[in-house]
Amino acid sequence: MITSVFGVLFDGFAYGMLLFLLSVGLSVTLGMMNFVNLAHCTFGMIGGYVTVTLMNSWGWPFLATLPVAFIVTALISVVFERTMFRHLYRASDLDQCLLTIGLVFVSVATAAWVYGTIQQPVQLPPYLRGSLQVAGLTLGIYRIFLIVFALVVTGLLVAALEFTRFGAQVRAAVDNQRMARGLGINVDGAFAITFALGSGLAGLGGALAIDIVGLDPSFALAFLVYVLIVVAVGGLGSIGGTFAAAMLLGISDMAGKYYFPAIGSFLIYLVMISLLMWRPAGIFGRRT
Amino acid sequence: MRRAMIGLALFAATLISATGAPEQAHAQDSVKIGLIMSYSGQFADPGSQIDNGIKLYMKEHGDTVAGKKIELIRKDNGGVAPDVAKRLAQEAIVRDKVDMIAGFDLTPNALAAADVSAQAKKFMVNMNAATSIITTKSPYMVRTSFTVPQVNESLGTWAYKSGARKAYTLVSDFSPGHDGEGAFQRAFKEAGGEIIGSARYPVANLDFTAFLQRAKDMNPDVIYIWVPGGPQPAAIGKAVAERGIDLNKTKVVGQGELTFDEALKGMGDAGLGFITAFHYDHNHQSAKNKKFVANYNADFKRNPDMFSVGGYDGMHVIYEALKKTKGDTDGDALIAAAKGLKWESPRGPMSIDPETRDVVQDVYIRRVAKVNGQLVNVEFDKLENVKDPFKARLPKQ
Amino acid sequence: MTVPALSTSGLDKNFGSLVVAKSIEIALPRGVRYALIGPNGAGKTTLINLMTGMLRPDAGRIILGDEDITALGPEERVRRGLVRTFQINSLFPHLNPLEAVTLAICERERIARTWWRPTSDYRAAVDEAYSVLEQLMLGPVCTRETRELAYGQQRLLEIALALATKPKVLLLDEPAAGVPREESAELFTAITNLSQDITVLFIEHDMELVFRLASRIIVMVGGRILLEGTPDEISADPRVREVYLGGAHA
Amino acid sequence: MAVTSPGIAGAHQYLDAQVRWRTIEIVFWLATLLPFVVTPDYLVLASQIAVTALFALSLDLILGYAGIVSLGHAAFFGFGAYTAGLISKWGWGEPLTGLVISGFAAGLLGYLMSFIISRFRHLALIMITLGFGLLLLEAANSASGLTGGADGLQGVKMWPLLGMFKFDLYGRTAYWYALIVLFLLFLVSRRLINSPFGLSLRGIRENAVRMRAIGAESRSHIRKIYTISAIIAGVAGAILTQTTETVSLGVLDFQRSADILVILILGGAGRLYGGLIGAIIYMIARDWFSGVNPQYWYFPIGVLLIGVVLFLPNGVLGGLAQIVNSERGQRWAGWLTSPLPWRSRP
Repeated sequence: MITSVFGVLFDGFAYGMLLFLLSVGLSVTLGMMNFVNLAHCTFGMIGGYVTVTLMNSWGWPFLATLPVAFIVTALISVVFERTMFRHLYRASDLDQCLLTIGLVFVSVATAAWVYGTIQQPVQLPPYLRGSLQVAGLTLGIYRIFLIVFALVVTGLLVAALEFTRFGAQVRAAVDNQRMARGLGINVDGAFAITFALGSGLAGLGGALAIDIVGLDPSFALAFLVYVLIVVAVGGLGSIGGTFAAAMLLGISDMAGKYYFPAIGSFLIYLVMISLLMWRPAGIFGRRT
Repeated sequence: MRRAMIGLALFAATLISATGAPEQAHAQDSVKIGLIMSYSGQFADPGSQIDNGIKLYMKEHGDTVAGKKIELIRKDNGGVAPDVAKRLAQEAIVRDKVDMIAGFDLTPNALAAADVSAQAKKFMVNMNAATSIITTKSPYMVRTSFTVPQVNESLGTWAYKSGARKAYTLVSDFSPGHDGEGAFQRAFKEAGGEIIGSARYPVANLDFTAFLQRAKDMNPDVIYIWVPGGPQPAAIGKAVAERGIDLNKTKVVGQGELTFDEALKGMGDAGLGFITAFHYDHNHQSAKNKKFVANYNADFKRNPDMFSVGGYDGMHVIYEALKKTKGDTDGDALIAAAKGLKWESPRGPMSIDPETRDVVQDVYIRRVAKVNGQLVNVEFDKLENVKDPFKARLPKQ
Repeated sequence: MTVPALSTSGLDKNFGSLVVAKSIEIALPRGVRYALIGPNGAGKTTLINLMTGMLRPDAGRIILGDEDITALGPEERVRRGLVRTFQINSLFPHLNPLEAVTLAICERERIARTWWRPTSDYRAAVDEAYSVLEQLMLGPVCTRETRELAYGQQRLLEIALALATKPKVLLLDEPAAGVPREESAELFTAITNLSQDITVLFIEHDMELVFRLASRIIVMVGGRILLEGTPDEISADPRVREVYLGGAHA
Repeated sequence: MAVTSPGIAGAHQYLDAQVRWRTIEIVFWLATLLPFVVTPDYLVLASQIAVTALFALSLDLILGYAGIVSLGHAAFFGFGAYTAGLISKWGWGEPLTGLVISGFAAGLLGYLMSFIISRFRHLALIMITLGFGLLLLEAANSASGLTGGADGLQGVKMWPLLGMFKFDLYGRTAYWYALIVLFLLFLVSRRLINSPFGLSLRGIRENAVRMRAIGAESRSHIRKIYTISAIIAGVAGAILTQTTETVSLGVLDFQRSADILVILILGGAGRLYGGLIGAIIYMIARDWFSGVNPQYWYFPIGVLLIGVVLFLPNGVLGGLAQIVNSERGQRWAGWLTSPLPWRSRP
């Protein structure tokens, strides 16, 4: 029984990592510009399709597709940001919702048209498949990979935000946009780059998620709810908060399914509601 | 003020009196079929496969039957939405003047449309929805897919016969899953087996590690899994491999969706050894099916599946019934003609039960194996001419 | 000696290690015009937040008339007559002044619970709203959306909203903040003309205005009350000169 | 533009005018009767548009007026829908009483929820409504003995409306029924938003902090409007059940909550007619686009939404209002939107 506790923790952790990669971009951009981007998961979907295309049509190895998924998604997101989102930073959040939902609809239809409605298969390389026996625990190799990979990405992200000039600008903008502008920081420019980074990470998350949750055109909508939950619980603009929330929800989801399968489907919502009632601004959130 | 109100009332009254029931305008030389299923959303893929099956049948057999041209009117149900299904069925009949309705990927939608079929006395072909009771809702309905008890009770019986004594069941937590669970458990227990544990996973669940770890911890001879298709089968396959479940000691069995083509592609060798019961697979060995699969691939660049064959055979029933009635589209005439139809389908011999209007067919037991480097479902056992066992148990009227 | 309109005793508030209010003892007699002055960060707005219940004190009591209101929420304090305005406009951008003030009156009279009769049926409330607006020279613009008003007019609306609640004690947080000189005259006429039944405490940086309007002045520094006195006493006190008058505002 | 004081009389006149009917409103409601003559084959669709419009109206009351964004409003719609279904299944198929009971059932749920809702704002509020909506969906799924689970509730049979009008295949009764209920509840809502209570709601939407500073009973207002909104949503759900004689988990779906939000924003929140216009545009566009192409109709719908945001900010009605309120707009369309000269005596 003890072993299963660690097993559940491990699996939940891996799942949480996936949620983190998919959510962190939205949390930062929402915190920075108050821009409600419901199309965030569209970027995850784009990343997924990039990987699928490269692997199945071009024969690329899985790992090599990941950076491409990141870059392509980031570039596409910048195009969206510069042509559409930019005009709406000062619009009401309801208008922002409507625009980005419209974008989700368009992307879902486009994906269905280009790739069909079929589930996209992805065959991982042999060295990422199967499982390892570690101290009596069965650990999926892909999950180990996922955790290590996501931790490295998180580390890089935090380092970039903490120790670079650009990071300082972003943090200032998240803290107080008005003041940041006053200090001569190019908030719009910083935002565009942050937006691209966040979307790129979502694309990466989408590519990594295929093996665990699959990929079809409804991805852009199916994951939206989970991402919103992570962002809200974590607190806007807080990377640490998003990380903690993703872990917490990933682990409680997994533990709920293992120990209380009867209420497995309720648990993630109950956890979210109680966390938000306890801390309406999110675990690490400062603003409400 | 008062004059305005009177004017308004008069205007309203005129409008009402002007609306009679629109008369039934009808072209004599065509048969219109309202196709109602999900072309968009989460269930879009089954919808497009059914549609492909229909298209292929019409390509092979021409679009004219008994001197009448077949016209399809497609309507998107967009997912689980019986209110929409009912409206679309009503509109198909009222607005588009269709002669029959067909399609129906999901149970609630089929049930709602069945009301309309019964009320309007229109022939209805259920090409997919698999819950047993659906066909009882309209006396004008036939089904060309399968029923959940038909397949899963067969599997339960077979599992015991093959030596398993202790079973664990894991099903999706919604009605079809519950039905599958009930059917398997019932047959397995009736045969003499024991259910040592069961779990239901959330409908939208995408990570199965926790559930399978739990199942493995209980050491069953057989793990029965019911999944509704989509991304879940592949996720289950991967989780089974990851949890290190030894398929030689513990059989993993389920309804056919568990080992669909895309699922097998996704899970890779992890799926080797899974055993499923189903009525159709593109790997079924028969001349008829070989031709069907070849033509299907030529047109749609993918293999047909149970949805495709449901649509294909559905069109067969429509064509044959129309031939028998010589083009008469009256609901009573068509259903009478459809009852007892017997034919060789790509899936093997099948027929329409004259009593229940439900499908009668062989249920195959298949194991995932590698043939020419491809993972396929290889049939190694079958139960012949299985009727829907649920209706067999209903008190006879 | 009558009971003061508003008094506090031993009011403390800390944000972490930062002391923003320490042992605040104030007693405002009825009808007096008090000014609260002090350098930036002295804790003036915090004190208003504490008195109106927007912040909870760590220790101490707040007494309105003869009632201890320390435990009450902001809404209940307003209903008992302790009302404030905001340093940064806090208005209803898409309502016009007429609607905004009528709203405040309806809330005061508990008419706001009615959802069946149109607002226009409550003619007395509307009449009163209009007269409040007129008193503050907002009559001519009473049907223009708030966000379209000139800044000075918005500051007047701040006070109008507070007056509509029929306050006993009115706390004005920098009523003239950001108002151009040429518009501030109207504002101060309005404050001067406030009913003598209302006790007024106002924060202000413009010393000329403070000395013109206030009958007594409280000086705050670093969360503490430095001293209290008449304008003459304050202007004569060397400590005030040192911390305040000689500072940034000279 | 010279500023002339409206004076006290002007103030009264202004508020009076808010309540009065406008030509365009009369035209709108008369136009809702057109489907009976112009498109009698579309009455089933029209009835479901009316249901959607009613649902959107219920959301508008909390979102457009009190500023409470909800991503879980389908909870009340679905609760009403299932209540109506169960009443009928248990043997009472009379529509009007069923409607009233369902509305109250949903209202009761809304009242209980409102105690939590009124304590939160912003993202937390949105996510809590979303969470409760999904919890209710899961609960309905689990309680398949009661609700029929994913197969939907079976055995819903309605008696004829008023004992005379059967719910027919053409949707005539359904549309009449839905339209009349929509109109009546619209009248109630219209009355409500022009009342002092409605004014306070707008105050909450505009500035919740200031509402506290003028001593407003904001929380009790929010509880009240949330309950009223839940009743209306429940009634909408009940009509859908009664006119289609079917209920399934789809009525509680996240998708339904999201769709109704999209519809309301599309039409223009906070304008009472926004939800109605949104429902009409969205449902007709969807019917039309999916008729043209059942597979990819999401594409043109998405483009429509994007276009509305970029060219008609604050929804279709918001954008139109901007045009009409411009000087030229006033010249051409002013007569449509100015208050009618008559008004009912107080």
